[in-house]
Amino acid sequence: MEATNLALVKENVTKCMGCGICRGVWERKDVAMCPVWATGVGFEDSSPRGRVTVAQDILDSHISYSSPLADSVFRCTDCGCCATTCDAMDPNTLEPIVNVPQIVRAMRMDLVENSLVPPLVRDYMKAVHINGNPYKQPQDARGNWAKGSEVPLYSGQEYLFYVGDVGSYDERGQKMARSVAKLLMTGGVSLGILGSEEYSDGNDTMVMGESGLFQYLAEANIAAFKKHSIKKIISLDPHSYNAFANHYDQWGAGFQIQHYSEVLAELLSTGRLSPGRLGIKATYHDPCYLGRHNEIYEAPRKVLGAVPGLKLVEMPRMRKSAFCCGGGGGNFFTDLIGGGECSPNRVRIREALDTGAEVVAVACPLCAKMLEDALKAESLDDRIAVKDISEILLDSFA
Amino acid sequence: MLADYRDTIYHCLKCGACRHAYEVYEPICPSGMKYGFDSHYAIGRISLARAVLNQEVPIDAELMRRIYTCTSCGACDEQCHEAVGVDPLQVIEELKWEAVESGMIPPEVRDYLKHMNVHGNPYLLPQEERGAWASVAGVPQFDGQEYLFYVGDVGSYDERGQKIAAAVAAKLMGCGLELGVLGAREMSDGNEVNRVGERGLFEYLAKANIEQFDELGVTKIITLSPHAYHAFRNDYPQWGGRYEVMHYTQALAQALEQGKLTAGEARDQRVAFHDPCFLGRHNAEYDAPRLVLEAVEGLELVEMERNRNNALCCGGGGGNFFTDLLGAGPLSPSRVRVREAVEAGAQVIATACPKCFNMLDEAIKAENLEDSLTVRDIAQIA
Amino acid sequence: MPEAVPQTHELYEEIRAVVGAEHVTVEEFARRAYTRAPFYAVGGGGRGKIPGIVVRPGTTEEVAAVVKLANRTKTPIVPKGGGGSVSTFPPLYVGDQSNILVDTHRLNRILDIDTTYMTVTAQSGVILSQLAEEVSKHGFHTYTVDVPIHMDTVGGVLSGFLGGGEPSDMATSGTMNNYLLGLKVVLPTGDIVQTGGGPGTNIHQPRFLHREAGSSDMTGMFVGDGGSFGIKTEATFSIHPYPKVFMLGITDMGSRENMWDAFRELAATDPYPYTRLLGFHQQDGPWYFVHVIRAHTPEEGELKKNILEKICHKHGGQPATVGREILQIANMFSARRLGQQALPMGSTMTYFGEALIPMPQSLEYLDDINALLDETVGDLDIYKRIDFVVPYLRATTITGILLYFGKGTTRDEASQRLHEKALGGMERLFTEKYGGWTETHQGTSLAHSASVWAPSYKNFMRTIKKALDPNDIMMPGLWRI
Amino acid sequence: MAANLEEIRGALEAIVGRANLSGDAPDMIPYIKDSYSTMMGREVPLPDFVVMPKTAEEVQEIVKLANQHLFPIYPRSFGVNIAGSALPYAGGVVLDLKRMDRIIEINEDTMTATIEPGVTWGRLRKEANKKGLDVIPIGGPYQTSPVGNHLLTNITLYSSKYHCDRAVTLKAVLPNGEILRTGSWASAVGGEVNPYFRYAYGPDMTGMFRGSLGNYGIIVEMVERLRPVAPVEKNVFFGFEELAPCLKAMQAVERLEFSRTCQASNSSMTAHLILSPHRIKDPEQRQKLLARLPNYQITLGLGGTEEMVALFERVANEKIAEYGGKPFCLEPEEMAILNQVAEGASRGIMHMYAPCSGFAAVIGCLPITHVAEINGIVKQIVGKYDLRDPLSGEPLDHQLIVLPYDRCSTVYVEQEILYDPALDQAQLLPVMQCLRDCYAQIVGKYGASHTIPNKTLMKNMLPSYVELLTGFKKMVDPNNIMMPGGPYSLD
Repeated sequence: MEATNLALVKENVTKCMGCGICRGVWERKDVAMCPVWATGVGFEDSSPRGRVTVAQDILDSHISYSSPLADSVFRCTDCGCCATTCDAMDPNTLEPIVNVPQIVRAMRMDLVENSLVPPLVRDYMKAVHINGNPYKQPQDARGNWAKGSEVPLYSGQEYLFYVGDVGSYDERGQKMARSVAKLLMTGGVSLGILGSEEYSDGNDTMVMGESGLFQYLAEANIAAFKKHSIKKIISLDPHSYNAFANHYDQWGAGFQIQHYSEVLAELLSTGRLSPGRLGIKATYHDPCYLGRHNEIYEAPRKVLGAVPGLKLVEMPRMRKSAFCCGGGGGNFFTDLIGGGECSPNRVRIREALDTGAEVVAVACPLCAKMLEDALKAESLDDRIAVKDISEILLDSFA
Repeated sequence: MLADYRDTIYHCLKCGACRHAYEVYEPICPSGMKYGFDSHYAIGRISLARAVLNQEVPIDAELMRRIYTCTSCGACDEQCHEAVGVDPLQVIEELKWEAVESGMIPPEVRDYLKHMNVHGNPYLLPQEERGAWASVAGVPQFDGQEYLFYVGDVGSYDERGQKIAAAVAAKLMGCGLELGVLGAREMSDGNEVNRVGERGLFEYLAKANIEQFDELGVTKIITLSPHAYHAFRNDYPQWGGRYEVMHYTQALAQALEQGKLTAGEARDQRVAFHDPCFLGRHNAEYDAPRLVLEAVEGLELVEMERNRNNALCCGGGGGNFFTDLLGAGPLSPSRVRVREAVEAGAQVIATACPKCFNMLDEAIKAENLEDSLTVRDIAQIA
Repeated sequence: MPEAVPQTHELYEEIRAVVGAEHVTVEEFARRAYTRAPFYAVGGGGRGKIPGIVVRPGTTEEVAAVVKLANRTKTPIVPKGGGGSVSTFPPLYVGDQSNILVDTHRLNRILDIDTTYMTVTAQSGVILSQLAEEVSKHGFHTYTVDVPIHMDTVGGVLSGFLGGGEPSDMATSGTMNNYLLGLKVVLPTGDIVQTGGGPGTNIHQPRFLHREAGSSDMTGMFVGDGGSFGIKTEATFSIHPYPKVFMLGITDMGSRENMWDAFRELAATDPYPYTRLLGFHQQDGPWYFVHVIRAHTPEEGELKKNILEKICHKHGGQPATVGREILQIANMFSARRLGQQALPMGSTMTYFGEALIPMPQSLEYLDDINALLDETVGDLDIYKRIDFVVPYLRATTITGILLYFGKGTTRDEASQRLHEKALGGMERLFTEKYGGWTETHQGTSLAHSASVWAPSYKNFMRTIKKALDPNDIMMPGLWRI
Repeated sequence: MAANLEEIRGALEAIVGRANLSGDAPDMIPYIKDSYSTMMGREVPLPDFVVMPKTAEEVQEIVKLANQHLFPIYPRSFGVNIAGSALPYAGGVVLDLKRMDRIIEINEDTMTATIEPGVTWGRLRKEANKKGLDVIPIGGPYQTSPVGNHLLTNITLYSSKYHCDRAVTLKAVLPNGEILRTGSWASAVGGEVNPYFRYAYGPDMTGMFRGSLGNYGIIVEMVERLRPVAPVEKNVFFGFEELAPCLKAMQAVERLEFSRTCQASNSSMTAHLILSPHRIKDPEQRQKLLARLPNYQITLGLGGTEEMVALFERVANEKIAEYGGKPFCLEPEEMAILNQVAEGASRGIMHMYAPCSGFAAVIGCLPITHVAEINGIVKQIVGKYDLRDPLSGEPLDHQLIVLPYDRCSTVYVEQEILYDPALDQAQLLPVMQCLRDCYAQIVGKYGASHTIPNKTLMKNMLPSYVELLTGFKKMVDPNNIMMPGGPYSLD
């Protein structure tokens, strides 16, 4: 069985010392923790170190890709915590040198190429391939969320507001898209959406190893952007942000990308938005694709910090050490990790509760959905609420 | 009666404090050290006394053999008295008395007592020879002098004892002390007889001595032996024998204080003083002999680890000098003692008791230490 | 070449019935993942044995049930904790391909923290840093091993490390065994035993406050046993009021003689002015001291610091001006993480000859292992070697060389050479000269220790093992008895 | 055994020499009674022999012989036998080890002593002091043996500061006659040069022997950890009117982890510690002293540089004051005795048994939170039986001493009910009943444990643990030759 993609990252595999720190640090102060390991699903093979061991065994031809192995490999949320905790460091940069997410992506690519993806992943790919979105909703319905709002279709405005699959089709996402759009416009940002011309950003197809589909989507998006001469994009979803900022360039993207939290922060700092008073205690949950993958930690906090009366309390695991909600790496759609008391979102919501916050603020529609689900599972609805930072800001105006 | 000591017996905690000297933390019981079994320590002897008291075992010669190896040195009392407040020696001696009463004593003890009864001394020598050493040494017979120099059995008959007696007498006279000996008239002081439990004979001897002393007008006594000193000082008064009693080291110390003793020279000798039990522990006289020794020019007084109230007995007390129930061997107290002296760096081990002298002198030979250590009586050094 | 391994296990169905399907696997890739340990190649040759089945029991009773099943078929059992062992993991050597690997990952609850009696009771799969964190929330600390605190489990460390592991304050605290109050153990027969506390405490109060209060200390028997006397499922430790003051310092001691004079004086100082002390140097560089002072009040800390500095100064010590590299080395020994000292690309780190040596012989030993290193693997590409000496209480030191192979030495090469040449030399040093044993860690140390056992000790261990484990299923062959 | 008694005698004689063996009743009687057996009225048979080996090899030979002829062995180290732990309950051979009294090594570098069982704390302390070191006694009198003490328990009056691995490694003759060396001593050859680490070679086998009372073998050598003597060592004393705050203060101070030693006692105990047996018998002296003593007392041992000790003292003063305690001082002579007691292994400790020497000790290792309560219970029970102080005839005020273990998480509590041991069995009945009552109420309710395995107390232990203890016993001693038959046996 071919392991071509894995072979390309062989050096990465062999650099691993096998110390196991990548699994996470229980001491919740400096480093994050692998959500899969914390959940306890799977065995050692489902921990970052185990994944490297498995990769090594594949490279050494001790084992071959298989369906059960695929289940294990696709259980990774690509949250990147392991890459920040890794103890094998470059002596010059003091940066970790073993990048497990990269190894996992390579294995997923191999699994895709060998047609060994789990059914749930296959379903996802198929849906995106056929419908352009994982919700199997018509492409025409993509802009439906904006109906009834004043959000215009893109027509030469300064910014494209890119919403993505979840913002477009998921109820929770749509709500968030509307509040973000409303705020941006209140702040005087000139923006438009592509509506039915928007295509899936492909981020999750990429992290799930479907590079062909990703390329197809990326090129489709780029073509659409170019068609409308779009130069600046504000993304709702950190996943989209990640794809645009880090991967689209190879196909000649050439546009500027911002996450909406950055824009909001700017609007607030320049006085173009003046929030009202809101006497609440809130904690902020860093989305992995905004935080660890793209190091945007400050902007969302600035937004929250700008609300008078709002007290921001931090969870022990935050910023670089933030604990993934469990929705990354395609798991939002495939749910290979599953529920249960130790599922990452439930662990995370309990952690938020421990801070004494009434609101856990998010900046990602996937996180919002994951944490809200956890809220229900934990029956904590009356003790803590999950809100997007834009929703909080809007609350302050009311 | 042993029953009188029931409280003491029952108050023994079996803690074993009687075996080691406090603060020195070395073995202190001469018989226990030699035999090892608890039966040869106070701790075991109390157990035996208790068993006897409760009629669990009979008093017999075998049992008494464990009791008679006791040298009456008082070390167990010294330890136990301070630690838990029991005085085991009383019980041990009470047992000895009971044994004598019932005739259940080891043959060695029986022989000793027989000799004392028949000959008046354990050497089986005629009474007339008792003063022989004195005429050779030119010591006058007692005839109203200020002091009676009482010599006792060992000083009178034992070869080494006689030498010591002569030296002591000479030294005392050299200090200008007027003294005389009883010579052939002298009778045993009875201390050892008492220690082995023959209280009847002791009483007889004591009374006889008192009668003679009184008849001769003795008021002040200097004794050669600490054993006699102990008997005169502590036991004789009960029969009306009250005298001013001194051990000769006390007399010498007094003379030293009065400037009458001119101490001799010792050619850079390191000397360790071995405290005799009946001078030291039983009568608390630790300083007089040391004062005398320290006055000797060129003499360096060193102390053995076990000294003063923690001194190790030479093994000659409690009748053992004569019965030798303790026996020989590397762990016999006298041999342990001379080794200790060598360890202390002494070239001379100084004694103030003819029994100790004998015991230690023999031990030096047994240990082949003649080249490094000699025994000398204080009177021979000062 | 791919190794032929069985794809099923005769106890699969039964174990599944005990723990549930999601907690047992016979998948080869999953089983293989358990053969990995840090620096795995260096300690003793490859990844070794692959377990036949992996099970993650959730309760002591489940563990017991699995053990009973194993007894029926006489199937070897290998318990495993966090897998942070730095000198290879014993299962690499023991049992056969039917091995049941018991992964304690799910036994990860802290059951009780009691600040009155100052105890914490945790399941054996709890990670030490988790334990430390939870206890610190109550203003207390535990004496847990420091390296690698984030990977190792309570059970793994107690089983695999001699003395149950060395806390960061080992210089003054001794090993974790000193703070262990009781254990719940599933014996090799499947019986469950609770040790510690002795009479009364076991029944009348759920606390295990005295190990020897009732009789012999049966707890210690399971400490450092490599898991071969049973599977620990719960442990109770004493916890300590957190000393508020923490001071770290580095001193440049110059020559080795200076360092050693100060080291000896420091070890003999009462009370200890430090809780951790480390002497180290690199090649021809000066000797450094890294120390940690802990105290309950700032004044106490200052006094201790003064005493420590005075002694160092007396022997020529100067406050160190240290670069990043020295800090990194210093961190290596105090780091709560394993490899945080920045490995050059492709290099491999290992300890060479790390051993417990009576304090007087420590430097002599250092010379001996340096010579051994020169002689056995000295011609390999060695990027860096660092001599170190750490006191354990006042009697012994942990002395050794921290060794980094450069790019020119592959792991396999390093492994092979260490295994073939250096280990023998080490064994000789210990049997003939130093006593004690190499390594305090599990893995190679346990696997090799029986080779220097006195025959009667071997007999004794064999007797205990036989009685406790009549079917020889628990870590069979670990000690080669 | 009777059948081949002469054969055994011959064999034993061949091992230890004629002088070190006795089968005579007068030599064996002292070994069958101690305070415990006397009070409990338990008859212990005479052994067949008392044997005093000198070397480990001799011990081995004797043990092998015992297996061959199946006779029991009762070893005793230095034989300070108070609580019936070494009596020959089933006859056989008493092994008196006091001839094995070598201090084999005092190592200044490793700060350890290698000793034989016949070495006493007192002697070890003396030799250690010569090298600037000191012992860390367990709390027994000076004439007890470290080896024997470790066989009993590991509980100490010393605080956490010194509780690490005090018995480092040991050499034991197993019940099969083989020599076992533990810890780093277990190495075949190299162990001889490095017996200084307890945990080398896997399981902690040193610990197995501690508290085993000889059930698992006979310790013939042991490496005992010593401590360096600090530049300044000082004891400070604090008085309290009430017990509860006294214990609270003790716990608070111990949690600061600086005291070298620590103990609490009531005035009745303190008076006994201070006054020699004779002086305490004098009612006037005793009353006078009691009047000057606080009701309860804490003694803290401090050590370090001058500045450190001053700091510790200041902090201790502040902490103690929070609980209403005050420093106190007595006459210099009296303080000298208390100071010695605080250092452990002193003669003052013997005073606490005197002068009645009959003491029914209610001993327990339990959480400090229970101490005040059980003290009240003992007081009440003593009152119920109308026990009298044997010295004064007044109602008995039992003696209390509390020694913290590891920062007071638990404490060792000893409560002495004094009685006159010369009383006959009938007169002793109330004392016995009182003691039984105390145990019934305290052990049952508070989980207080004795410090030694006792058949009665083992009933309170988890069956699985008892099984492990006894199973281990069967494993190492299949013929049950070590210590059978008594309250402490594991058969």
